[in-house]
Amino acid sequence: MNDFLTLMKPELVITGIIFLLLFIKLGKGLKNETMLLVIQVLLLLNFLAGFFFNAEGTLFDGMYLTTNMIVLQKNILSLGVYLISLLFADWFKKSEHMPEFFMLMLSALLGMFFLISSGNLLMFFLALELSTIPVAAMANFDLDKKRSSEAAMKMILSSAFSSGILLFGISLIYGATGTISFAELPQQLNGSPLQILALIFLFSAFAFKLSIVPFHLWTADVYEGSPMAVTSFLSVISKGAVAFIFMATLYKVFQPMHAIWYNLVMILSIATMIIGNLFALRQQNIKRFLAFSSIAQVGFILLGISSNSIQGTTSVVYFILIYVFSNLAAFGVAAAIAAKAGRENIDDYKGLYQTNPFLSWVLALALFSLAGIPPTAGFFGKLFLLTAGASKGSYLFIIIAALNMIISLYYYLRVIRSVFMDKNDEPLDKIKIEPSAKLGLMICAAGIVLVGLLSWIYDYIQNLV
Amino acid sequence: MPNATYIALIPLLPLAGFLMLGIFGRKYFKNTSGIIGTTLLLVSTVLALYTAYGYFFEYGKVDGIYQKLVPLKYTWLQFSEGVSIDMGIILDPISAMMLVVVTFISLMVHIYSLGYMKGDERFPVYYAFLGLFTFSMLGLVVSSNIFQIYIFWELVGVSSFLLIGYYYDKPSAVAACKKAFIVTRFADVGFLIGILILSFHSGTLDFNTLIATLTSPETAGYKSAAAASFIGVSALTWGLALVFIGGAGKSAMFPLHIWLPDAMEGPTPVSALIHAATMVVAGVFLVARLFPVFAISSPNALSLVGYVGAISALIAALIACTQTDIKRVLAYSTMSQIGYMMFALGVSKYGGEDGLGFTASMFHLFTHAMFKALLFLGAGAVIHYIHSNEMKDMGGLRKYLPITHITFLIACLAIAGVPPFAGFFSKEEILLAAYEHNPTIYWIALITSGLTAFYMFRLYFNIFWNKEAHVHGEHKGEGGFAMMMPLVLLAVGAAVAGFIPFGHFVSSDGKRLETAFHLQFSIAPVALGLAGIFIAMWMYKTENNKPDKFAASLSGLYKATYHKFYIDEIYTFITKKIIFNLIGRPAAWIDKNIVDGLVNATGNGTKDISEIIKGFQSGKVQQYAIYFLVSVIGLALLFIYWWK
Amino acid sequence: MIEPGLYHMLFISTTLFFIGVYGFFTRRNLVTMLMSVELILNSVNLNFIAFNKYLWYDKMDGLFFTIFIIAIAAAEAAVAIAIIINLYRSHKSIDVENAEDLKY
Amino acid sequence: MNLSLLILLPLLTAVAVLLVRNAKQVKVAALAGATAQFVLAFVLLFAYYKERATGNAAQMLFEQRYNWFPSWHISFHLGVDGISVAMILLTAFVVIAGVLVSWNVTKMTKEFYFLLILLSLGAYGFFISLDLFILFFFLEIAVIPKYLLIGIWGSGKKEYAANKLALMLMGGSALVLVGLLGVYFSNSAQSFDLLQLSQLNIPIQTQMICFPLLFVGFGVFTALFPLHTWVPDGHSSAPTAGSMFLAGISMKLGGYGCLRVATYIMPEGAKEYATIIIVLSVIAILYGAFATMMQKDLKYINAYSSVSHCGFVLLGIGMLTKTSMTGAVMQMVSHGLMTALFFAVIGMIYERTHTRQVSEMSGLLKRMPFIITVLFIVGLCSLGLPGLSGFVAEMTVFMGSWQHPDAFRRVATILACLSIVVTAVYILRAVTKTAMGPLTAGFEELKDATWNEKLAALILIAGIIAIGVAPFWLNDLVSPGAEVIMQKLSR
Repeated sequence: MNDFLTLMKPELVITGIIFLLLFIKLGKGLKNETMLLVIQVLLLLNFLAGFFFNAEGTLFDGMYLTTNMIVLQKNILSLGVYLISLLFADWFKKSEHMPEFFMLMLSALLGMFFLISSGNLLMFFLALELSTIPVAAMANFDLDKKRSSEAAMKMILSSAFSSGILLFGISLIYGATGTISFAELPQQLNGSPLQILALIFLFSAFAFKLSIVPFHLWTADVYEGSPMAVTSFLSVISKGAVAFIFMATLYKVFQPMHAIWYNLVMILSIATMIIGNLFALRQQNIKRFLAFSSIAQVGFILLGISSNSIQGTTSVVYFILIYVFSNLAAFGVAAAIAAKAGRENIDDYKGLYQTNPFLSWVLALALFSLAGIPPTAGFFGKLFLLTAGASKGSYLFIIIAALNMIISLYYYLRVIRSVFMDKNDEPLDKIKIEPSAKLGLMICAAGIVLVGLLSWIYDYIQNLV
Repeated sequence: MPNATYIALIPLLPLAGFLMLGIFGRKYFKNTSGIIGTTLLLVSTVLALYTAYGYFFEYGKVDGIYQKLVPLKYTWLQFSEGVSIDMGIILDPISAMMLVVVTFISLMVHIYSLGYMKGDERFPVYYAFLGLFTFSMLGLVVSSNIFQIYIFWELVGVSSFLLIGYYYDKPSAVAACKKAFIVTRFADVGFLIGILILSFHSGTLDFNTLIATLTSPETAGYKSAAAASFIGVSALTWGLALVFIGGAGKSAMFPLHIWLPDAMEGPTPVSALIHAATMVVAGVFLVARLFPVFAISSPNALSLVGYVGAISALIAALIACTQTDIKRVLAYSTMSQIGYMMFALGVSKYGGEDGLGFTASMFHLFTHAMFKALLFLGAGAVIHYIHSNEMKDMGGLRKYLPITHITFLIACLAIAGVPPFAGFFSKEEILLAAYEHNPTIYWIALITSGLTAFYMFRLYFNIFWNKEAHVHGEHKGEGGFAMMMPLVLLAVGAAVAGFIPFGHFVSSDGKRLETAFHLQFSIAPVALGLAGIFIAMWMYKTENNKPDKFAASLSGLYKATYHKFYIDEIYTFITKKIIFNLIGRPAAWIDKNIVDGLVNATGNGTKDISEIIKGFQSGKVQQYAIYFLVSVIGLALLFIYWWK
Repeated sequence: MIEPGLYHMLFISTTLFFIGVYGFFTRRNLVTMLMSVELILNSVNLNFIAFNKYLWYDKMDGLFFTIFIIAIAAAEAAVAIAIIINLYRSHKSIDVENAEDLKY
Repeated sequence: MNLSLLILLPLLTAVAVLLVRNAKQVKVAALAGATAQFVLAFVLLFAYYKERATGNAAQMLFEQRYNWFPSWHISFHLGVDGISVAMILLTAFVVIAGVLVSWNVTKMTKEFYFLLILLSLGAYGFFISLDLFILFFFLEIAVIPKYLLIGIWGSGKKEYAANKLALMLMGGSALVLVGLLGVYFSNSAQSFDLLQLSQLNIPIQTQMICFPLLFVGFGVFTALFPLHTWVPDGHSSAPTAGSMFLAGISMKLGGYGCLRVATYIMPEGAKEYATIIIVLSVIAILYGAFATMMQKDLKYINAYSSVSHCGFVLLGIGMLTKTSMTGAVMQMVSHGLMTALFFAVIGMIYERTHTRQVSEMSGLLKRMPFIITVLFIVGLCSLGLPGLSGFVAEMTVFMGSWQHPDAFRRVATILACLSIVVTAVYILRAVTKTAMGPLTAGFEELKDATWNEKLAALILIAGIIAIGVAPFWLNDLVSPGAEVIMQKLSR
């Protein structure tokens, strides 16, 4: 029992919060502002709680497992959710169903926690669905917007289809090996064609969630149509969680088939970077733009994953931590502008610097970090991913990745140019930023600057592997 | 040993003048700058005379041979072991002689300019530039290191550039200064590469060591230089020939002479100093400095020097006969006389009696400095008076400018080689040397000497006789004491300098050389000279149409010479048409369209691809699912069947 | 009468899978597409059951998995239907081709 | 001497610039910071001399090392030798001049100075890094400020130019990165430490791949043909101080990298590729010079001439002799000072005449004697007049290049020598047209330089003359560094 409490503490806390919200909602006694504040405090506590009373171990006959690394990964996700609750305060306050939104979001987060901790394909499947279905509902949260429902429709249908493929793959694995436990699977894997087929079916589900080319096509549409908070949740939290479990699965479960998945990861990584960048080049809508840029980022994550080493794990976790800060900062700025001015196009940002220097600088920092420009943390994150990937010694792979950094720089600079350089006779008015959003942006900015320069963070992560 | 400080002060004083006047002149020395510059130079001159006296009569001679002393030397830039640029002073007969010539002529010009440039708004700048030039020229003549000479070589080039462009708002002056700089610069590349070759083989840049290495066949440097060859010519000869190209550019030898006539756009005293007496003989000086190497190790290079000199002398003399701008006539005459000095070196051998050409060349350099400076300063006085350079605006000036007239006549006689004026003696030695060693050159020289007399007296008669003067505007007289004093002093020099027993002091090997005087040999040149004078007198003494008729009868030759044999046009063609249109323009075009175009094409291509593939993101969820399934199956096939 | 073996079952389930896929690809009606997905899931269920029965009858993993898939499918369908209803409100149609604003 | 000061000082200046309130305080803060850097650079120089005088023969002086990312074996390792000291001096000169010249910037003054200082931070950091990771870190830090400087404060096709510059430089640094990773994984120690790497022998196959990557990558920064096309557009669109920093400092990062990183740690690769380097640099020298001849805009003239002049840097490196490499470093210093001054002068002229077209100006000497005198000096320096820095550097390169007796390198040297004529042609065309001739109508009321411009010009001129008249101190500073590289090469 004690084991149960400590090992499943993150999930229990989240569940507790969900129920708390449910009761509050039923009580109908709180104004939106107060409610949001309560939620923010709860999420902060949830994040902080992640640092205490942690233990390593397994539960339910190996279906659930946790290690310090997994706890860290969960903490990163909690941090992201906390930041989301801060950054999109504007939108939350206006929303009629805010507690529901958070309930859904936390449910999804709960699903992700289980996902990361899963030690069994059944657990994995359940957690994956738990982390997907609420998000589809969230995507439809702008109930009166056509695009929102279209996005939700695309999301739920695509993910249902992808689940079908995944399940088919799992059934093949089960058929081929007779087990669905992560611990037992490696002994049964021998690289037979059926297993390769199963691997690729399984892989496609990960690829779908991570938006790896060519399984990425839903991403941009859903990102664009969904409310900004959902977009950022999808692109940061959801991706982070799947990247963690993806890496764990490849490294631990499919280690015997390493030679095969290395090639798979490599070619898809290249494709993802290239396609993501090429599409990002021509986007006008900031959300769609960030969607494709995040696809390109996933290409880099794959690069780190391909290294199949401790350094790979460390650098991916490190990168996702940085990615949380950078991408959320970018979305936060976009949300602040969208909430007050209703503009989502990059061209609308022209001359932003004249009226909103704070937002402009945060946006610049975020984009530089995404582009991997020092001294922002993104530089270190990307560099370590590249270094980890390079340890396999494939120059071509690294050169393509490095050249992709240039394409990505081009489009990030396009936004910078709009913000800082282009003349605009009617720039956006001075935007009054919500205090909590401002706090969120500052945390992100601090994170972007410090996570890279403070090298002990990296070492801390590495010591957990 | 000489006192190095004194010698170092000779060039450094003008430098101090340059810095002082250049930086503070406009503010503090608006009116006094001329005096300051002149005073500093006077001190330099005295020191130079003192040094020369000391060298020639006290410590220079050891065992009857004038030594090459290096009283001062410090390392300026160390390239590698043994190869370094040193800043130093070498003292040998020619540098001592040049010190005197340069300081003296410069002093004369400084004094003269006090009158000539009076009232000019950039007076301090003018004196600053004169100071810079004098410094550079003095630095050049005392250089102990071949790279040092190159450094000062460039510096005299730039001071010449600055002084030619002194009247900077005159477009012709701007064009001239540019041309002068670029043409000499072009030649300097040859010099530079020559230095590289010589220094590579000799392993040093120091003159004394370099000469010692490259003249003794047993050294490794000599062997490698003689053995290495390129299209059949040894590296040593290449090196020397390239060095000579540098000298030819500075000394306006054919075909690099085109800058010199244009350089007359500068103030006339500047022309006297730089483009007549000192800088233009730097090429001669350079060859003389390396003379042992030329003469002992590479006779081929030396005969190149001889022929280039001879051809230049003749061509310049021909052109001078038809020019109407008096300064241009003098410019071509300068070129012609330098040609003399060059071929005198070219026909000389090293040591003893055979080294007569060397002595003669240096002697001519010395006397030429006197009378050519005098001619220019005289011409300056005329221009000062009449405000024109054109012969057609002149005539009958002997009444108005008596002192100028007399001094100018003395100079003309000197250059024409009429005894007993200075030019006679030096030219006679040159002709003798040529006669003894190279008949072709001798005949060219002889013809040239006749032409020289003709065009000089054409000039003289056109200015001072011919038609009656029609002077308009106010009378300014001859320009006062400041302008007349140098004329007189130089005239004295031009008249008596020939009596100096030059061979006693300057000879190819430092030993005393007795120069005999051969009466019977002198008859031909003197007679030719006198004939030239009389023809000029017949044609130009009074206003008549003989010159026109004469020109018409020789119209082809006349036209060709009047247009300076179209050499300028050829150069214009090469630079404008070939270098600009065939190299520069394509380079710029390639850069803009191909190199840059490729860079831009990369960017645009990426965007185009992005546009082409946008169809995959069709917005149809069913198509997404199709791609999904196809990819899964495709990857599965790829990994199961092909990429195990 | 032949006793149905593993291969028969797999054949049926694969057929079912592709029928589902085909339906998903070609049907314009969102509800029908959802039903096609259900077919896919059912083919997987069949697979699990078959594998469990014929190959790994000593372990119950397949059976459990099937039960969970059914449950999840229900949940998924519920959310999907809710979304489709909402889509109908805004688009006045449940034809998938009417919801293609988001593209490129 | 604590080298971290060189990073901390710009950092503090940048923070100060951000914190103060109005534009005037910003300028004062920036100038104070720049002056402090200037002083610090000289303190470093004398500390260096003192240390050497006491007989400290270590390759790098004032070393400092802190662990940074221990799991990657990355340490914050600083140290200087003569070459670095020379480059730091150059940076300090250009920074103070750039700050002075920008005194009239009114648009977003605070941001402008912040970015300038940030750029200088990158440069200092780059020159003192002994760990390739932090070297790369500082290299990239210096890119984005340039982009913003050009894009915001520039003129003409500024956005195009800024983009091109940022992308090409980042492309260069991407190649550098790949090269560094190759080096990193090829050595058993898996180290980024320069000194450690120089002790190891990197396998020849790695060198064959990584040397070109590193050399071309750094080469982009220093206008390696044909990757130089960012130079003309970038320089001509940048604001005055931006151009000065770009040409004066930023391009030198590349040259330094080519020498210190590529050539030093991969000598076999350098020998193998020397021919190609020489060919490319000679092309850059001549082709840059000829292309310059056809330019009509003063800034383009100087930008293209930078391509030509930086060719000498690469030529010096490619020739692989001690003298030529010394010459390459001297050329970097000389060209940095000279071109910064040139851009400063062009900026001053532009501020007054509002044109940079040579054909639209004439006779300016009459109205602005100081500025035009400086223009003459810098022009003469550019065409290699003795007594000014350009001559010394170019001659050292030539002398070094000539030490090879083979025909190919001879021809290359001769061709490079020929460029000095072309240089004379374009410089004189531009300078005489601008300065001399009759004064253009409408320019009668132009004023001469103000105090800040005079000071900036004098500082740079002082540097140019200090090298030109007394090159031995720079030579003595640089050549031991080149000697170390030669030892590694000849091993």
